[in-house]
Amino acid sequence: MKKIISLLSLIAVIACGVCPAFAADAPAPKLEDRVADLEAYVTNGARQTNAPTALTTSPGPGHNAFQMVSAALVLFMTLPGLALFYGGLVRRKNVLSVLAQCLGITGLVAILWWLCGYSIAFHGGVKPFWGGFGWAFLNGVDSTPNADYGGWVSHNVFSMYQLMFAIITPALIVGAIAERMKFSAILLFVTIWMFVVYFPLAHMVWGIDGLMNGVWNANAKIHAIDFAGGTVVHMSSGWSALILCLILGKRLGFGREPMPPHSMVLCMVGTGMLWVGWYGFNAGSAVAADVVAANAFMTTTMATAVASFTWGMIEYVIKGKPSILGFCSGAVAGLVVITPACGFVTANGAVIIGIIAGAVPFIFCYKVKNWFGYDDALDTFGVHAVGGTIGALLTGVLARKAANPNLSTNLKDYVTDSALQPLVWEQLKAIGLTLCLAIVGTTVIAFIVKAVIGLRVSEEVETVGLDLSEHGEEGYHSEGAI
Amino acid sequence: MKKIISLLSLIAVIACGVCPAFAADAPAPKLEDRVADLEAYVTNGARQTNAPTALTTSPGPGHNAFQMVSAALVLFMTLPGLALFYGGLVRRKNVLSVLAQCLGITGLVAILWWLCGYSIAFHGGVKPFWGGFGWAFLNGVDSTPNADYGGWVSHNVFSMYQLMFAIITPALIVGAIAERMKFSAILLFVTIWMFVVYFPLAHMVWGIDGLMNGVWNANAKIHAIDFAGGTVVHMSSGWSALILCLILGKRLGFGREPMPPHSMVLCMVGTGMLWVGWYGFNAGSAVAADVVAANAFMTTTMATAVASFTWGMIEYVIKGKPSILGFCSGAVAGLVVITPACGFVTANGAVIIGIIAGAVPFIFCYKVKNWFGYDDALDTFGVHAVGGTIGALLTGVLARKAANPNLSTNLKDYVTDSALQPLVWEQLKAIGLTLCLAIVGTTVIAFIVKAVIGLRVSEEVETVGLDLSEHGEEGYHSEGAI
Amino acid sequence: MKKIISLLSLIAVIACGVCPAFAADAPAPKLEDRVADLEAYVTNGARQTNAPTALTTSPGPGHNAFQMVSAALVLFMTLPGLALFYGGLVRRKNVLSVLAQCLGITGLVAILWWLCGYSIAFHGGVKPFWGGFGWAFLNGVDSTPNADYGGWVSHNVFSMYQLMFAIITPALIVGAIAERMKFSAILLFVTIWMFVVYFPLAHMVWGIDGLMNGVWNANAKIHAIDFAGGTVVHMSSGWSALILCLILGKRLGFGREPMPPHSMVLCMVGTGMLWVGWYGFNAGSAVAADVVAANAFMTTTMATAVASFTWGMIEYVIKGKPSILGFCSGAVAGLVVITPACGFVTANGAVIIGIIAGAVPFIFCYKVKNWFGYDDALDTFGVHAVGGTIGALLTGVLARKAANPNLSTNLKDYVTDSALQPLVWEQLKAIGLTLCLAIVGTTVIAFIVKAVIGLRVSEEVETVGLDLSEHGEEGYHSEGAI
Amino acid sequence: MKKIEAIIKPFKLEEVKDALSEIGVEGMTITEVKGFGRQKGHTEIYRGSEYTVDFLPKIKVEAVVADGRLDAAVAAIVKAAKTGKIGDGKVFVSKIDEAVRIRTEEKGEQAV
Amino acid sequence: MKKIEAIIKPFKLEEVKDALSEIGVEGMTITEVKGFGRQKGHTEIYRGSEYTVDFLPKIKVEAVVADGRLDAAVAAIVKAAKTGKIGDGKVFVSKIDEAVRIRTEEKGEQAV
Amino acid sequence: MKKIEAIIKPFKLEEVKDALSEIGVEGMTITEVKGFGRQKGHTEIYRGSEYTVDFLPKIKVEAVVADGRLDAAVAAIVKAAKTGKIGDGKVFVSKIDEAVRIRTEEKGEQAV
Ligand SMILES: Nc1ncnc2c1ncn2[C@@H]1O[C@H](COP(=O)(O)OP(=O)(O)O)[C@@H](O)[C@H]1O
Ligand SMILES: Nc1ncnc2c1ncn2[C@@H]1O[C@H](COP(=O)(O)OP(=O)(O)O)[C@@H](O)[C@H]1O
Ligand SMILES: Nc1ncnc2c1ncn2[C@@H]1O[C@H](COP(=O)(O)OP(=O)(O)O)[C@@H](O)[C@H]1O
Repeated sequence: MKKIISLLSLIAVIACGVCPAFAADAPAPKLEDRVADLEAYVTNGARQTNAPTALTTSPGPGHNAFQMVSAALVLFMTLPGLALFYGGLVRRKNVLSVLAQCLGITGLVAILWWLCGYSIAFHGGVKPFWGGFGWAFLNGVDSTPNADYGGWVSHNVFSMYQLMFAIITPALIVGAIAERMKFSAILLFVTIWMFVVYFPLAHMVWGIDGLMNGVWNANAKIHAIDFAGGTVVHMSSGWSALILCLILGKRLGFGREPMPPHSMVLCMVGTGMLWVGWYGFNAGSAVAADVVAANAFMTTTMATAVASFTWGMIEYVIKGKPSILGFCSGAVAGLVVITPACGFVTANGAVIIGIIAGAVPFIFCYKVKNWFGYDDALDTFGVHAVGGTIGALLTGVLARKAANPNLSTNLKDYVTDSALQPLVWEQLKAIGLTLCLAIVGTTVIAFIVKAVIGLRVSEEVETVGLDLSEHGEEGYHSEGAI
Repeated sequence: MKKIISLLSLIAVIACGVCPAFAADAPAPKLEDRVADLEAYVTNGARQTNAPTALTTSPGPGHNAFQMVSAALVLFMTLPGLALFYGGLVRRKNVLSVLAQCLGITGLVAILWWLCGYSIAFHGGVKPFWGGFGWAFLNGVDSTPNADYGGWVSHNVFSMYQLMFAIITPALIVGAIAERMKFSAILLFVTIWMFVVYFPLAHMVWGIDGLMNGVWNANAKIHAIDFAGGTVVHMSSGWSALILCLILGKRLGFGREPMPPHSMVLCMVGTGMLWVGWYGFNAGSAVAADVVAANAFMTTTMATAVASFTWGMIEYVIKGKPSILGFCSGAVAGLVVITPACGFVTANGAVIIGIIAGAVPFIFCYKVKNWFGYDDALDTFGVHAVGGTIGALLTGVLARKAANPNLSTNLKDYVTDSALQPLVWEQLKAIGLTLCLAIVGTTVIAFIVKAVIGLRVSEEVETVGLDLSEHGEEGYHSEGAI
Repeated sequence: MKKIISLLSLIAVIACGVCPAFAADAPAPKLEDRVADLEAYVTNGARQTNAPTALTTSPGPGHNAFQMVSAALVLFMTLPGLALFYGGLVRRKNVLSVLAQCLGITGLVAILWWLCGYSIAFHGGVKPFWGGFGWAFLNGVDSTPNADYGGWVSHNVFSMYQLMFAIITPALIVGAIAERMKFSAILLFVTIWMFVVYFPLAHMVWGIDGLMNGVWNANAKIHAIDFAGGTVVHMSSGWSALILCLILGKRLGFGREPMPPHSMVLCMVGTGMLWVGWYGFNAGSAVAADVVAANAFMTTTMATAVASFTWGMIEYVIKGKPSILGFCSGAVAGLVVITPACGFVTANGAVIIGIIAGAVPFIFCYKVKNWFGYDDALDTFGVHAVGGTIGALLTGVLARKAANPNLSTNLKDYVTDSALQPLVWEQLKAIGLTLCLAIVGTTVIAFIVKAVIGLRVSEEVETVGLDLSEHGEEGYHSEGAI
Repeated sequence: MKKIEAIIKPFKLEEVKDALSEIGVEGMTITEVKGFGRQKGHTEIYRGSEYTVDFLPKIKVEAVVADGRLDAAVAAIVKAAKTGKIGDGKVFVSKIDEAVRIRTEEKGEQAV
Repeated sequence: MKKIEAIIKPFKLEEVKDALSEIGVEGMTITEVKGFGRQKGHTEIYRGSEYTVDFLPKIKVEAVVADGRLDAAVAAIVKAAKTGKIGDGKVFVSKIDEAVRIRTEEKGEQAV
Repeated sequence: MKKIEAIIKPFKLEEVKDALSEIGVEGMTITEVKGFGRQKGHTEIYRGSEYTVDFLPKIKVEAVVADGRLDAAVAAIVKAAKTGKIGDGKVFVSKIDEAVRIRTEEKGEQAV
């Protein structure tokens, strides 16, 4: 890595029309070098290494601004986006429990992140699947950019940006186990799960020396790519959700009693917020407001819109009635599937992804779920696991050099711009590994939690509703006592 | 991250034929030129043309970041902003239909945009009212800026930004025909309407060689100005809405049965989101985070706040009760009226616009509508058509060189900083042309759709509510089956 | 687009008298100077003063973009954030009144701001507690940056950003007097309050020559610091709220009738929006996307998450049921307490603040309020006054040079990086002064308003609900007339 | 006195109310109810999980009237509420032993 | 047994409930209803389209009591619900032939 | 004819409905009500201000049946609604003098 950097910056400097004899220790930086750094900021390139300039330790305003806004947008996805999307889909008596789970997870994960989560996930130089404790308590994580993750974005901003990912991932699991899992059990489960599944996976995929970081780690064992978290976020949460809901069992009266969403309006509001926030999630993953982010913005928009429309139209044809939930599910599915691909595919690739994203998860939510009869309450598996898996695969198929210059370096032999390029095989390896980690990890953790404090609320609590029993509040009150 | 982009962008430059002068052996650009390009980025100016530099094909981070965020904000206006604003105003049994219409239009228009919509609207060099198919399937629309529309913003970002405008415009029409129009009819109507009215109009007003693009097209037939879409977005949708609701006819029981908004709370939430998102709409229309955007931000804020307060106070005086709907309507009216003007007027101009925006649409919604008795369900005409028209006119009256340097070039003879400057007359021409196009276009399309699949749902469907009949869902469910 | 701006800005430079040295025939600025200005932009530093360059009067895109987005985010905190947070906590019959109060205050304050509010608060050179009328009607407040408040942010953007603060502050007061105060009385009270309390306080704390502006004003009488408004926003509103609710008296049936929140869902949605918007409030207060903003972003995130979790867990331990309102209140408390500190403390400092923020306001809302029995309907005092006061104090204790370079200039003798550094004492002075101003000011104004038009609605109005009686609307309608 | 309980279609409420007022019935109490009967409900499908809503929204109108007024009132309701379509609803009549107007404590027929 | 149906103003519910409990009526059922009577409703205007709400929110309290308790219960309700202002509501009494407590299948007076 | 009013636990509605349909009761009207009785409510605390909800959500099922059907119907309801836990609810029976089907103006037993 390091030698690549120096090499590249050397070339860059030369290319920039500056052919200086490398002055060992010049007192003041030469104008050429100062201009080179300024240009590096604009193009999100590497700084020159001849002499330190005013920019050497400074973040770049445009990129820093974009990253902070992106981080805020990703938080917006969880609070209140996801909370509403899920909250609207449960029954009235359980709406608050979903909100509480999202809020509780947010606080919990933030604390773990500060303790050592960020360090385990992103600190380099320890193991390809474990970052160690070098940045525990966010020590040394200040406003100076860390070139490994964003040459022009403050390191602390990057860490907060990644925290938002760490928050929404376990929050997604909530969808599968809604309306019946103990609040305490969720907190305990998530705590262990973050250490066993999320932090290691994040390190493998995004850590600078990560096992599966194909783009930046030349020595990666698996040369896979995942732009914004198809494996780390959606597959991990989705597959874990399936396992957990199987171990947890069905909701009382599942299949017998009707369990309609108590507010499709909230659900749709949440969808809109998810979509908007997802731009921070996808484009923001470029860690710069550069050409890559721009491409991710376009592909995210196209894939999502197409998937939403596709799902709706399939319903129109099959049921004669395009449902709001259909349009919303399609949009979310589109966002999920494009997530790993957004920074690597073209607009047309995005449209293809959109069509597939609107069709395949549809089948899982409408048919597969009923065949097998598992109670994936809010379709976390059907949308996130299935979507994330397809996405990881399609990324392998549709990644193109034209869409992202970074595919022409470490991966030039894997991305050959053809449907069956070697990258596909690498992606399959990554999918397999992620799948195993999520499934095995969750199974073990779930049984541990079950043994220690139990997973499920009592029948009575479930009948009365989690809001009153677990949180002592009701979602809605009309006038007076009644 | 992306450490090697600077190098790559150079390679790109070398590779691409755009600059044969800069062959592999071409001399490196002079420092002066490199600095000039850097300055051009900061001031959102034009790049120097002596020699290509690292910045020649690069977007500028600050501007690019602002544009991506602005695009997300404009999407936020529709999903969930407008959906809630309208959804709250309809009856409970129709709330989902409004959401479905917004979602359906979003998907549909995005696909049309990708097909050829963007190309027709913005590709230059074909006709002053039709951009042709040069950019069909977004071919050639990549992350490199297109100087015609934003010298420092990625072209694909600009196209997605404009897509959000193309989405919200037909969505605005929904307000006038709510609670009674067939979902299928809406989709068909919008499809045709985009080609007949929106794409051509957008090209005429914003296309680099557009018929009415007074600011940038020196050869424009009509030297009109429209900063963020008073004619293209609000007049076109508003007037089309009026025609469509006339052809469609009134809702069953209109005038007899009460049809109160089912949730003023949702309506207000939508208003807040519209306001916030509108900053992306107005300031973002500068296609740069520059002095023009800054001015637009200020004028948008002042006009909206003043209009909201004015409308509320008028009600206070007249009815003795300032209503939430009043404050909300005033805010939206203010946003609509300032839209074409925001980049061209001063703070004081904005205040004047705010007062007028709070008063005139008020009269239309409270009095005119009742005189004529048309059923503009959610006042799309009263607010958007009326507001857009006033706005276009006031822009002519209040545009000042001091507010925007770009008024001192092609338009220097039209903007004389006086109330009756020649620009007013040009604006009237633009208003007339827009009006005709919208009215004639909509009339024809409406009758075609009526003939092909019919416009209106059956009486029974209308009585039961569109949610159940057209989408098979209900907006809200309480516990159990009941 | 804007091809000619660079040219124009140069013309502007030539035109403007600020630089006589640079006459029409002056030599072009030296390359060194041009590069220095470019570097100053990236590092948010001061421009060189040898010779005017293209950047001399230009805002910096990255910083300007960040400021505009931040301003929009702060507006989002009020509309709809705070409106929902408060609106959800009141009874169904009063929800609209809260929304109307937020909307009304927004319009009113914006107009005052334009008239002379901004000038009184931020114009320098008059008095340490009063800015005078130099910028009345926003005259002279254009897109050129004002170095006193943001060297690279357009002055008009800064003024709009600050307007959003001026809007939310009085809106916070609404929480304490909800469900019983006359709409007219609120408008009148706020009008006077802005002139007596807010504008002067803002000037004292943030005005370039402000009495308590320790960071930037070397001659400040009180060398206190308040990054984003612990004293100006939260203490002033919180303490005023307490006084006002005492003078106003309790709600009818307070203590007897149950007054549960009518929608905890809305309350939580509002909380999420507040949190997201608060990044604009805190990080945005750096008036640049620089290292300080980055640090503020991190501390805000940590403190809020920790406080939310702490409050929830305290409830878990004490009541056995962590409530949604608990998590939400904790988050808001965390945001309030970190507000004055965010730009001055480290990540670990933020965590400490988070724990205290989750515990102390909890005690005030659960115990103190009941002991004294005042009817602080939605806990504006318990959260904002208490939180703001603790925050101001903790800022003194935890401010560290490492966190913010600006603490090493005017304040180097006050910030000694120890818990009992001299700064603490300065903070106490600032707290005392703010407290007096808020309490005395509010008392006087309240009695004036009471005498002139009366503060409180009639018993009947209160029983029926403010929505119908004061605004003639109902929050929610089900089908038909019933 | 007699109590009339009418289960009607929601959108007929206004007409029924007017009809009753016309014949001088000044008071009534309305309740939102759900009805189950011959008129069949509908099916909703949410992401594949389908279920039927058998209960349709109806309005229950209760009016206590003096015996003399009974027939006129019933006739008025039936006339106003009728669409001829299935699901129009029912009118039930039962006996009321006593009525009190809380405000005045008047009893019997003058209370209603 | 007798059934007491009282239509009262919503904010009087707590008091009525307490009054009944005091005299030993342990059970009752409450319904949110809308009332139409002498007390007139209000007008709402939404962007010019004005309409009147004739129906005011009321609470219906139903309690089935043993004949012996009837008068005491009615008196208690009237006392508690009274404000003297128009719209206080009504109390209606009718006969109940049979009552069953589902849990125990007890019948008659011991069921209530 | 007789009117059966049953106050049941909400989640028992489906079963009660089916039970009645089985024995041929084709029509019924459902109301969301709140109940007060032996089964005690719960307490909610919002930021320290605590209050008790005495009223529990219940469902009221009203069915008018021919005298002959009465006992079967009551038995069916009791059987279906019973959990044995406190709060199961009550069944009340009263007399209906007349019934009219609005659609057809049929009167008496064939109307129900
Ligand atoms: N036996 C009954 N007891 C109580 N309510 C009934 C009874 N039969 C019908 N209803 C009410 O009348 C409504 C209409 O009855 P239904 O059989 O659907 O149509 P119709 O009135 O035309 O026969 C039902 O939805 C229900 O609310
Ligand atoms: N004849 C009636 N039958 C049923 N309910 C009635 C009748 N008359 C009045 N009510 C109910 O009593 C409420 C109060 O009656 P109203 O005439 O408004 O005042 P008052 O009870 O003081 O005469 C009404 O809103 C309505 O709900
Ligand atoms: N006397 C009564 N009159 C009307 N409704 C009653 C009466 N007693 C009980 N109820 C209703 O029956 C419900 C159940 O009664 P409760 O005493 O709680 O349990 P149980 O039915 O097991 O005795 C109550 O919530 C209330 O709605």
